[in-house]
Amino acid sequence: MSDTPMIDQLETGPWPSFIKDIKRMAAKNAMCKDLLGLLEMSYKDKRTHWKHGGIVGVRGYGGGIIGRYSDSPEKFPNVSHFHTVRVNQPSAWFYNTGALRYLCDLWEKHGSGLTNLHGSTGDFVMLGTTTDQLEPIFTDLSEHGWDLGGSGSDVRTPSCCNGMARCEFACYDTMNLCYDLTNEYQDELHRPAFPYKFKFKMSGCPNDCVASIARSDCSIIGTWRDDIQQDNAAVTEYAKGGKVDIANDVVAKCPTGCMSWDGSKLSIDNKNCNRCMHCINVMPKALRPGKDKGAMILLGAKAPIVQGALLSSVIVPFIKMEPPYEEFKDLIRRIWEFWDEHGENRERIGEMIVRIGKGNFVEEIGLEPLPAMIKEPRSNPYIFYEEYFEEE
Amino acid sequence: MSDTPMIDQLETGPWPSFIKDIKRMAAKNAMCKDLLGLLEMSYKDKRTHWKHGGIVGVRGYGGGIIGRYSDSPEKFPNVSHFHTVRVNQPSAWFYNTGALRYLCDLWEKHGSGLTNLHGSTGDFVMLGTTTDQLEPIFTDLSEHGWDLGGSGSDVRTPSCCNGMARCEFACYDTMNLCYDLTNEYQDELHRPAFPYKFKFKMSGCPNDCVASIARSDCSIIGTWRDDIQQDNAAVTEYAKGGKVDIANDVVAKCPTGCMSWDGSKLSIDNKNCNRCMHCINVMPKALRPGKDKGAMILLGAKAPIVQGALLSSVIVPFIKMEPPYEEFKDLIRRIWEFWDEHGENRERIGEMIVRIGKGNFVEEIGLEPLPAMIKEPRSNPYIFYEEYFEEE
Amino acid sequence: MAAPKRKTDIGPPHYEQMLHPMVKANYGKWKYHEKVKPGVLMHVSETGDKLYTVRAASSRLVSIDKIRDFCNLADKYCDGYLRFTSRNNVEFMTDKEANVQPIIDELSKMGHPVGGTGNSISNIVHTQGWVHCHSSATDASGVVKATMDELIDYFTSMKLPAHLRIAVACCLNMCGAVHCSDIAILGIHRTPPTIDNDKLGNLCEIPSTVASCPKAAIRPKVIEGKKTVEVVEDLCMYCGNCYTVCPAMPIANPLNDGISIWVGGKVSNSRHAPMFSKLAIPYLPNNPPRWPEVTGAVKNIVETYAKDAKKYERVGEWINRIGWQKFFEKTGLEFTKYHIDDYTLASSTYNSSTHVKF
Amino acid sequence: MAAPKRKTDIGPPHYEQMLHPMVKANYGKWKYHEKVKPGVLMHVSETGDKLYTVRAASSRLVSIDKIRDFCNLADKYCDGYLRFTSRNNVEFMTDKEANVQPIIDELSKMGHPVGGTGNSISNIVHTQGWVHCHSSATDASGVVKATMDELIDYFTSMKLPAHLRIAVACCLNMCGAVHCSDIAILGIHRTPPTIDNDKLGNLCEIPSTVASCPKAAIRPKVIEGKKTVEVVEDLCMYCGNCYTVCPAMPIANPLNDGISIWVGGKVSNSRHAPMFSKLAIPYLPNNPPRWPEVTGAVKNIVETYAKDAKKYERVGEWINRIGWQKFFEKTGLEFTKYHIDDYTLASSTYNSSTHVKF
Ligand code: SRM
Ligand code: SRM
Ligand code: SRM
Ligand code: SRM
Ligand code: SF4
Ligand code: SF4
Ligand code: SF4
Ligand code: SF4
Ligand code: SF4
Ligand code: SF4
Ligand code: SF4
Ligand code: SF4
Repeated sequence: MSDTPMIDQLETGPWPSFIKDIKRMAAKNAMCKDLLGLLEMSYKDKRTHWKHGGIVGVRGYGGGIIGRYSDSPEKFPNVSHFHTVRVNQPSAWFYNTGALRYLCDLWEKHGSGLTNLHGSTGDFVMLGTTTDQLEPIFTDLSEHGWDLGGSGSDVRTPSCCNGMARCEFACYDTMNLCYDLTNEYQDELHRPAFPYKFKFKMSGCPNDCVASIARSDCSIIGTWRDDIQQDNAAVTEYAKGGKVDIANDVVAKCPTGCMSWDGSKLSIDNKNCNRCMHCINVMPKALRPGKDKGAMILLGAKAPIVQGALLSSVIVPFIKMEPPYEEFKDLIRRIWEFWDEHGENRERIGEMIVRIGKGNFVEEIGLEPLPAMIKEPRSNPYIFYEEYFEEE
Repeated sequence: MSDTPMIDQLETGPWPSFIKDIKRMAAKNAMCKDLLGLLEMSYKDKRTHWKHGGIVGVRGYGGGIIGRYSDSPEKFPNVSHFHTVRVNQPSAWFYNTGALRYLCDLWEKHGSGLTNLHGSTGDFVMLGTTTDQLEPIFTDLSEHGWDLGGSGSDVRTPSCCNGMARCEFACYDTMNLCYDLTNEYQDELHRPAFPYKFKFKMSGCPNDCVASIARSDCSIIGTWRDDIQQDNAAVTEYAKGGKVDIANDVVAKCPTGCMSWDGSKLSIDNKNCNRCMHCINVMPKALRPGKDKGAMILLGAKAPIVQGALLSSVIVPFIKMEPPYEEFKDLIRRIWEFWDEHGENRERIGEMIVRIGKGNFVEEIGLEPLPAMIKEPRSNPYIFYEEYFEEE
Repeated sequence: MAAPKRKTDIGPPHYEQMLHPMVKANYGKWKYHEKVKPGVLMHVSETGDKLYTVRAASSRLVSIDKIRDFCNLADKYCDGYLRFTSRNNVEFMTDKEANVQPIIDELSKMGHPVGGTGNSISNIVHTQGWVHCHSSATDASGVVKATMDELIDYFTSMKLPAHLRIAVACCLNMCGAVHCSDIAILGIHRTPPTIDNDKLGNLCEIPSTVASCPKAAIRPKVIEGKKTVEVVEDLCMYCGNCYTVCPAMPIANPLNDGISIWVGGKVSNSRHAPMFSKLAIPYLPNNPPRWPEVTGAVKNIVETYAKDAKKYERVGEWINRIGWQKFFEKTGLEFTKYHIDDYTLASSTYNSSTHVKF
Repeated sequence: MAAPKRKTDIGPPHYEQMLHPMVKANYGKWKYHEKVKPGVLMHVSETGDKLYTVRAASSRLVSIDKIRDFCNLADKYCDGYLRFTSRNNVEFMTDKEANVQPIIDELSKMGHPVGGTGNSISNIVHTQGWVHCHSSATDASGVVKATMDELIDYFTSMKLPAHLRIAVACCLNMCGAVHCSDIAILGIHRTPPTIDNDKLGNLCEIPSTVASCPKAAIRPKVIEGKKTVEVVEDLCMYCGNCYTVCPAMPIANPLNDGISIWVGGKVSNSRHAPMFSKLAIPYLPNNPPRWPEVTGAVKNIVETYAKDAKKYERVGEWINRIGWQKFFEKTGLEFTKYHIDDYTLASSTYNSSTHVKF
């Protein structure tokens, strides 16, 4: 009988099997063999067999490596250390096969040969190696033009949607901005000095294909200021082909009710459009974002620990987004300065904004308060009036 | 020149003038004369000239009187005391002229002759008298079949909409329930013994014409369980007369989208109707609440002090509401017992429910948790699991 | 204990004795109603009976002489019965259609306009103000009078898109409907309380005074041997709850007290669920006797709404449709940092979407 | 400090070297796209160029040998370029329509179904689980495999009303998209942490351990002269944040750890603003290797949704339309007190209206 009867059951079925992949490596890599054993033990015991990570890293860097030790080094000595190396992915996860093969060869030499393509933050995640391998891995990587991503209280590896490379909706060049910011903030990425982690995610349009509004402290989402570009011939084409039921599937689903369709002509009251993308998504050949393109900046998304999950919320409704992105970087500098000074330990920027009040925050970083920043004004009367009259 | 040039300006204009009414009384009542002076002083100084109320009352009662003293007894001696007597109004503010004339005569004898018809909670409010008049007023009132309303940490004077007396929408007899509860809870109304005030308001249908959902700790709002009663002939009448644009003003405004209209037939998918009343309001001759009538119980409304305003929220989606209302009173008893034990000083029931969790509260008072109690389930993962497995 | 003749706990008189005979006869049998014209309702019973109601404005603060005038009218046309509404209007009910116009005429003569039904602005629910309350940051009756004088056309007609309900409260205790009104006028303090250190220890219980502050801004202190408290002014947001609990902490400040304006609340469940009012204008000065800044602001909101809303859209429903951005644009009101919530539910009011109008 | 040859802070390789020639030539010039069939996209450029993309499933945890297989395929059909998506699928792009079918065929042979485009269930965003994380209350990769085996038809077709996005996270840290997914599978602890009093003082800083608890359930304590902490078990809601901060407070409990299911979240701004996922099922047992209770529950929700929703309605939009009452009715899921929020924004989740369906 197999040593791993439980996890073996995950080799069958139509979905690609991670167990098959681990087994494939186990044939030539002792770490993978022991990982199978340890995992089988978890499946039997219904609990993790990893211990709380220790701090390991490469020289001069505070982030990029996640330390990991098992609780059963006697039974599975080859995974007693099993650290993760976060390699900073190229923008939008595009690769040439040469680059990928290089990473594979490196990882074959120095680690388990297992990866996550990709980690949730975006890194090319190399899964499982020992402490002594870390320096050699890093030296090799950097010689070949690669670097580590973030971990700890630093800028985390920025990520972006494929934007202009393969999407007609992109309102700014996400991949360029991602590359530019990653390089601009190398120090902040590699040497944790913030109150807590800080994530950038960039989507080219409000479809938000990297979930930036839910998963990044700073969400940069493409949008436009002028009217939706409309190609009436293409509208007719969609309607005629019976491909799209314009009345029900487009107009009736417009959240602002700003569209109308009389059976032959589609009209959009662009002043009331909130740029939700729905109509454009359904008829991409007929409708396109406007020409005056840029991005919206939103701050503060995070997972629920500790005060409950937050989504990012609007801080700059529109900003032109072109290299060298000075205006944007200037804003980020002010935001970080404020957070540095006022953020508490392990307090994400979103939590700080809630704590000190978004109105105060906006003012402190030098922005005007705008209705676009809120869903609705306050309903409680607890206003801190800052100006008042003094007796003369 | 007049002594009161500022408030005099409020005698002109189309809306009835309270200043005119005070002046009318001032001719024969010294209190009213001084009140005008004091008020003019407030208008000039832009501030109140009333001091924090002291505790005054009638023998054996803890509530019903609001003590009030001015800060300028020297200038305006006749309003140095100026207490309010809250007289419990009859259900839904219906009067015969004899009853009203009696109250006027009494108040002419013992007070300022000024009233509020009515106070925000519902009382017949007699505005302004001195401490020595309180006992005589009470004795006279009670001899003539009247009693005081609430104040302080007690049951406050219950109030209700005109319900079955003059409204076809009433799903239960609000006026009877109001009378019944007021009498049932005389002790709780007159002798403050709760953590804080407790208000009952009763509306016969979801139009909520006494704003119970916003202004009472316990809101009792009529509703029905079966289908809306529909008179198709009357629908046609509304449509034909061009009186009602059924497509736009009724169907398109139905919040659940459960209605349809093909130009001649109106259909309601009653399983998805949420009883908002809109369609019934627009076409009362054609549509009526169902036949299986009763009420919904909601708890917790209050003004914003201290934790922010609350609206009442559903606690019992449907209950039959017929004399002697035993099931309802039994529920109230359980609610008060729990509040008595767990409520903090000056903590309204709504605030307590938020503090201890609505799920816990519902369970403690012996009700089943139901989806109707919430707008949406929790989105945070912070669940207090109460049951778990123990090692055998 | 109580003297033999002194009765207690008898409750209010039974309502049945207060009902017009036709109301009594048709109790629970009403079939439908019609809004005959502004201020006049007709209720039709299953028995075929028809009851006419004439609704008139009242200042709520009324003298007994005025009440007697109402009684005279009721005796003349309404068999001696009348009622008041939940918004403090007065209603005259008659079973004779022919009585309707005379009632209206006499009310007009008395200075009580008829209206407030259907898609109108009804009476303003309000509070005590400088007439009777120690807490007040503004007057109530005066603000109401000044406002309704401006809005009278909307009371005597039914030309608005939907019901429009206004409320006034003179302090944050909000004794009334301010937190859920289409338009709300709220008296506000804008400076921390002052402390009467000499009296505080005698007049107030220190622990409950400290506990009264939602912002934990009040701390116990001893001055020259006397127990008192201090207020951390940076934390105070002027709610006045400490003053409610402790008379030695007055918060009124004539220079700074004033009025804020709130919009978009509702109570009925018709169409949209009940909603809270939201901040429209953080501060307007107290300018008695006619508060022109306040009445002007209210009128502006009413007129913008009247022009822009669709039929059956309450103010809040209108704003939900057009969005708050457009509300501020169309009304021309200034948006400030004060509009951005920073209290306990603040995070749920942030715009956490890219939905923005340019 | 750094040895001369050791370069630092160079950042990732420039993306341009990673782009297929047709992608590079048409960068920023794309005009529109068509979803040709499940898993196949065609992007058309203003230049007339057409780019075909084939998207295939991946288990995310992949070996270097698998990556090399992908590279072989890309070399053969895609001029040596490929990419991965934000949901961890792998994409092969080609300028030759004729290559599409061969790519699909080879991927199928490799065990990588093609799909995940348009109105489908795409890959499950997930986390480390028992494969690598000390915090995990369940496995991630295994749960994903078991779930997608059941839902494969929805990956390889576009027959759902709208996109349906599933996420798995193995603990409340939610490393991924659980809080905003149409359906989310979340590993949970259900018992308070245990305390290793011997080690705590050495391993952990007491003040930051105490501060880590959102419920203030942790208090400093001295046992036999050793500094440690205690947990007020009645306050603890098992979030595990203390364990993140202090290794001497392990919270895993095989008997009680398990999975909760959440529904109705979304991220895109299309139509409705982004929404959080809400609790559907508070607890299901950990039942490896195939978690039948979990996959059954997810399938039930997917199928109920698929039958009942209108076109372009995401799960959350569907529930908004029918209401949560009907959601529980239609799915047959049990409603419990755990569904009723009792955290910081709880009051805003109560039904403060009479809107109820019977
Ligand atoms: C590897 C990864 C999950 C994965 O399987 O992909 C991961 C793994 C861990 N995360 Fe995470 N997080 C990962 C993306 C995320 C994301 C998603 C994202 O970035 O889009 C989130 C939610 C978004 C956010 O930032 O809030 C996330 C929210 C957390 C949190 C909660 C933070 C919070 O403020 O609520 C913690 C706890 C902490 O920081 O102490 C955490 C902590 C951890 C730790 C370091 C465990 C710990 O308590 O120290 C995990 C290490 C696991 C291991 O052994 O490898 N991880 N973590 C992801 C990083 C891979 C990469 O670099 O690409
Ligand atoms: C007279 C009246 C206003 C009016 O002009 O009509 C009134 C007047 C006062 N209210 Fe009120 N409240 C009155 C209805 C209300 C309402 C409305 C209602 O009942 O529908 C509310 C809002 C609903 C609610 O209960 O939350 C209301 C919420 C308050 C509060 C805030 C309570 C809270 O929990 O937030 C206070 C402060 C307190 O209780 O200490 C308060 C306190 C007061 C005090 C007693 C002032 C105080 O701080 O001690 C006022 C006495 C004024 C005076 O000198 O006459 N009053 N109060 C109303 C009672 C008349 C009557 O009996 O019919
Ligand atoms: C007389 C009164 C009840 C009472 O016992 O005193 C009353 C009586 C009626 N209400 Fe009301 N409502 C009365 C206060 C209210 C209130 C409470 C308030 O204003 O503080 C509300 C909730 C207001 C809110 O939502 O903010 C209220 C919301 C309604 C509605 C829902 C309107 C909406 O679309 O939101 C209706 C339906 C309608 O008018 O078609 C309604 C309908 C009615 C009907 C038509 C019911 C009927 O069939 O008789 C009555 C005549 C309405 C009219 O004036 O056009 N009644 N009604 C109250 C008159 C107050 C006044 O003098 O203006
Ligand atoms: C490849 C990818 C971006 C990337 O850089 O990796 C991508 C690519 C496209 N997305 Fe996306 N989206 C991608 C993740 C997302 C995400 C993020 C996520 O799932 O975590 C979202 C937000 C999900 C959410 O709301 O929870 C997302 C929400 C959309 C939407 C809005 C759908 C909606 O109605 O809510 C569209 C519009 C559409 O499909 O018509 C869209 C449209 C598109 C288009 C049609 C854009 C275009 O013109 O090329 C692309 C092909 C869509 C398709 O698969 O049918 N994309 N898209 C991601 C593929 C992930 C995958 O493997 O499944
Ligand atoms: S976010 Fe917008 S621009 Fe980016 S890939 Fe998605 S649809 Fe295209
Ligand atoms: S983008 Fe959205 S809001 Fe704008 S017109 Fe299209 S569907 Fe309507
Ligand atoms: S609440 Fe309903 S029953 Fe009562 S008066 Fe208003 S409409 Fe009639
Ligand atoms: S009562 Fe409201 S929800 Fe029900 S059918 Fe009428 S309009 Fe629709
Ligand atoms: S709102 Fe404030 S000032 Fe006005 S009556 Fe009520 S407690 Fe007094
Ligand atoms: S006014 Fe309110 S916030 Fe200020 S000290 Fe008093 S109770 Fe505290
Ligand atoms: S969700 Fe929790 S258990 Fe899973 S990887 Fe993240 S921190 Fe570890
Ligand atoms: S698990 Fe969470 S709630 Fe429980 S003690 Fe630890 S930090 Fe506090």
